[in-house]
Amino acid sequence: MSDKIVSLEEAVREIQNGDIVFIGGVLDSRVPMAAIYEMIRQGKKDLIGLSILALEDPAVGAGCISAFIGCYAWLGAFGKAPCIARKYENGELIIEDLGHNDSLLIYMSAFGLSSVASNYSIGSDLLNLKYSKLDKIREIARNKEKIPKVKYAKIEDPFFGGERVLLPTIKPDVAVIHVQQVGTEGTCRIFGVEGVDTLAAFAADKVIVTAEEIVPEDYLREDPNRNSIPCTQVDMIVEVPWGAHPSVVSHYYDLDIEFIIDYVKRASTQEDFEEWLEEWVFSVENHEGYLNKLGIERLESLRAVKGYGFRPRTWLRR
Amino acid sequence: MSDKIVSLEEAVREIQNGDIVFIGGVLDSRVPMAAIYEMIRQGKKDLIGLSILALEDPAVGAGCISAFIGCYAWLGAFGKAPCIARKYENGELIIEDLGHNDSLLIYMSAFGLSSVASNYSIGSDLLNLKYSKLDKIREIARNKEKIPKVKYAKIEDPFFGGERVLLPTIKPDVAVIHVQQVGTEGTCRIFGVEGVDTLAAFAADKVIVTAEEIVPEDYLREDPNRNSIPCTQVDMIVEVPWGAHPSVVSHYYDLDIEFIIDYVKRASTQEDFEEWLEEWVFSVENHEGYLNKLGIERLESLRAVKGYGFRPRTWLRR
Amino acid sequence: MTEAVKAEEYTPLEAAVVYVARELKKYDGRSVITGIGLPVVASLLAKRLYAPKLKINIESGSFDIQLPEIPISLFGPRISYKCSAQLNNLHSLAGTARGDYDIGFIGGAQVDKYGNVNSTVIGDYLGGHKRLAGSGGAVDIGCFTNTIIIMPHRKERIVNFVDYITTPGWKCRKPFSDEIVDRQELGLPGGPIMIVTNLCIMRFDKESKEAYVDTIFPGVSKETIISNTGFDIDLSRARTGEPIQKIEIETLRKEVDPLNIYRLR
Amino acid sequence: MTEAVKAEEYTPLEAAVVYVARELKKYDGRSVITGIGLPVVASLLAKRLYAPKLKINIESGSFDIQLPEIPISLFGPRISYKCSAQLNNLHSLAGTARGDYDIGFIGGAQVDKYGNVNSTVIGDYLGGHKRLAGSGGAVDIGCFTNTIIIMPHRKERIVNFVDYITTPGWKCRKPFSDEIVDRQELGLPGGPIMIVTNLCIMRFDKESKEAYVDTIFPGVSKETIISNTGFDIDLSRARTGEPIQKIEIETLRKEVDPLNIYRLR
Repeated sequence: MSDKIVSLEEAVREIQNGDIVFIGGVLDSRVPMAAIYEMIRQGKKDLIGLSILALEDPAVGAGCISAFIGCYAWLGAFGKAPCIARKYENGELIIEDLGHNDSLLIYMSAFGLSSVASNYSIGSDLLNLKYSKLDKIREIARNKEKIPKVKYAKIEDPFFGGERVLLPTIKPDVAVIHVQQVGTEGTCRIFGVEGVDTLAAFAADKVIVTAEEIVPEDYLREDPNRNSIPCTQVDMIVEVPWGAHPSVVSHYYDLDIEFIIDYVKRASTQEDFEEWLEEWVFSVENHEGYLNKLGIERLESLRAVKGYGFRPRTWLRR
Repeated sequence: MSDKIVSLEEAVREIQNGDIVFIGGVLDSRVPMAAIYEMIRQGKKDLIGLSILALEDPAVGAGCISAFIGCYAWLGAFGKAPCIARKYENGELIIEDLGHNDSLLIYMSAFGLSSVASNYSIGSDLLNLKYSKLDKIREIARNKEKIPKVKYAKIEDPFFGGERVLLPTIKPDVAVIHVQQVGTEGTCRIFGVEGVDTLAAFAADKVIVTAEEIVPEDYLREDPNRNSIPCTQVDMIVEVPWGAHPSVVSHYYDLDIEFIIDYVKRASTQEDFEEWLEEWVFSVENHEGYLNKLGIERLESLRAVKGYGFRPRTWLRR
Repeated sequence: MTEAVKAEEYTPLEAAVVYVARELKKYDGRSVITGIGLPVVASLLAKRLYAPKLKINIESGSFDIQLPEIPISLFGPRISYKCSAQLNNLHSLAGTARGDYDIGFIGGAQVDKYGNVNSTVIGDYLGGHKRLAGSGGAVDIGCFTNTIIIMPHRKERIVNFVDYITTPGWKCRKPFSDEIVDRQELGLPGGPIMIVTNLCIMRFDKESKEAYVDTIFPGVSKETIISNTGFDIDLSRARTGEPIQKIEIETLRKEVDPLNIYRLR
Repeated sequence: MTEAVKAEEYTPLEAAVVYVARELKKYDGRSVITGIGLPVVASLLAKRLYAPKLKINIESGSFDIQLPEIPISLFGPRISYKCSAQLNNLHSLAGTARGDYDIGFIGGAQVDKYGNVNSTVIGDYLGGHKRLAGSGGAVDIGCFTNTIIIMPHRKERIVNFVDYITTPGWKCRKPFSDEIVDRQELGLPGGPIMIVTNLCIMRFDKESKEAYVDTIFPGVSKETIISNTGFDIDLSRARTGEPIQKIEIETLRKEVDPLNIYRLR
């Protein structure tokens, strides 16, 4: 077994205050929630989130994430993200707005690029530099030189004529990614929507992978074309079954809709949110405690049906 | 069955003289040779090749490809590419030299980018603009506006300081890609080395896929994460078993080493090459004729062994 | 089944979905890029009734999706299930700039008479404001694609000019400035072709680029539209929409969203 | 098996491969980026004898490759067989700029005393010249990585200054100019650490950045090196290499390349 395999606590200790953190998955899908809860337990501060901020909401409420560079900070079908909204309103969360393509193209640092030119966001106020908050975000960043001096720049296109928008890339200090399967050496296999986890794993300085299952490395290597992240990019591995609950994990389990609706309701004030946090994060001590609190019946009711990769809504539990 | 399925002849008719052509696979792996032979039969002219030029050598010798923007024009372990060398020496092949990363990053047009900034090739004469041949290549291009005005540009980095090299992207007019499996709607599955076929399929205006096998679309859709190119990007489909011979096709057949060695020998003068061409391209009429000429015994001796994806050299034919 | 249904027998949201689905008829065999919510419901309804070969794509890197049931998550397994290829988000969303999509959908908190959409902040970005969801893929879609904007018809949401241009419409922001310019001046392809609300369909005047009411949903009065619109809306070209058909409502309720996930009714 | 083999019992190429494999000992557990040919043979030999945890990567998008047998094609199935992940070529080759590789290999047609390598043209690019293979990944590797250059030892190939700098060494081209500058001035990390030929190993003087002979292969004379080198080579620090061991030659011949695919013998 590889020495990359560590406990969730050890892995999350690698994240430093002020880090630019890529959090894998997208919105409510394959979000590394167990790692996020552990960040809260460890009292991380001044983390800078990227691209999309959604089910990370409790990490914003607990004060771990205080800046965000990306395109969307909301809970999708579940509406307003209560802690994100509150912290932003209180000036405790800084947001730099991008479009979706640009919020993904920042990981083109993975391909050794320092900036990229396009026509993205032309016509939008996203390109209005007076709204930029990068200077404030740089203040809290641990590696200040990683935060670009300006949000965008205008260039004359020397190749095809006209004007283009130049977008800087960003190198996350750390990527925390939840996958369905990781090999003992670190090879990752993702099922369903990938987001940009592969690209971000190449872009980030350090990669922490939490996984539903650690599987024999050989098993994944039977079909290298099916794998998403090579072992050479992965620094730490943690096995965390149900580690993305309440988000959805394709082929493993479905969205815990009730849990999220309950969270949204209870997190609407900071006081109530802290009570929720006490109940679901601090008092359970660790991920196993969280799962026990959820209970096996609830978890099994979410389990994906083979052949579908999700649990059809009309399927009753046997 | 989808109306995308056409004959090899019809598909290759879509390629126009002066087109910028992405030819899939890499060097001696998964090269769409049947399509290349058909280009020769149809007497294409002034095509502009990209990235790597290797087993495409007969298309250079036959005068189909007369310009190349890329990093490598050679036959790998088989040494000098005879027609490429001769045509270049005679001034009938224009080469614009790039590094390998840059020769792949040109397809970042797939992500809507018009140029990308990096430190690639710094210190090399590749960045010495006096060697650039783009002006000559533009002369033969059908879509002249697709050939960048200059090879590279120097920019001050407004984001991180210092100087960077800006590389233009290119949009191929057409991509010709050989894959192992294509679904009836056009979904492609590649085994083994991918090259940058996925990226190039998104970058190109038109995509022609030749495949070892057309398979039920549903079969490939059982695992969309395993697929390489979505049907929405594919315009034409041709079933061409052994369609990349003599290159290697992972999981299907091995490199035909003897065939290539024989080719290299016989293509060393234009006269002998034309004899080879007569024998292997013109006189066989079509791909089936080519396969018959090779003979079933030779083909079967190349067939990949399941579990390996290639034919181990010590495995004798039963 | 070509049987009209009375306006009392369906909800305004159902009407909106049906009218959008009808609009998609002309895109049969072509590609749509859609987000979650009403657009996905309308696309599915269109695929059942009017555009069986419509290719539905999502910014999740999922191409030609099949949607075995109405999804709640834009990035969950119902999206990738039996899609053609599941690549990364950039692969699909960059298709906007490539020109891969024939039609796209935009939602948001505010739309103005020029079809600019705001999903970033309500109020003054540099002063007092309320934060919204953010662009998501809306700016990327709206910069390059012909779009259908879906918005609840309320005075504060159908406005004279948006507080912040997230997604450019016909009169939008010159890059790196405060100036408002014509979309064409920026060289952007595509643009908003209609706004669909729970009351009507608006289209844009070719000259003035301002929205006017094109189709009023059956049973809706002009006064309701006027009093719920934040600018002086042109109703001179308004006609009442073709009645909603029984098959449309039944397909929507029984096949497309049988569990009423999106609370259309 | 720690038994020395006489110089007559192996070929100069085999010696080169063995010395490179020994050099890789210090990279155990770390990552190498290699091309086809001698580097892959040396990497495999090193993995068998000196660096069992060496991670071998190839610009084919194949990570931690296993090489069930010596490959002829750099992009064939022997490369992807049981590798960790088979992604696209950019994923692996861009690792040079990311700093992912601890050591890389460069071949070519000419190397000069500053470790610049030419694999593009021999002669005057703008006048009479002979075309070579082109850079392939050599420029990408050489710009950012510590490199080992492998080259046959001949006067016209180990030269004073290359005709064209494909891969920058220690004194290379200032971008967009004809000027020669120190590598450090360009801010490039890495750089050539040794040149391995069929006669000797050269390293680079820390001050002058010029190549000097560090290790002469057993049985090779200084005169042979001098007469086969295209510049005035410094032999003052030369010592004879540790003898080749029986286990090295046997592992090479019996396990690494039993079919003598690369004609080392």
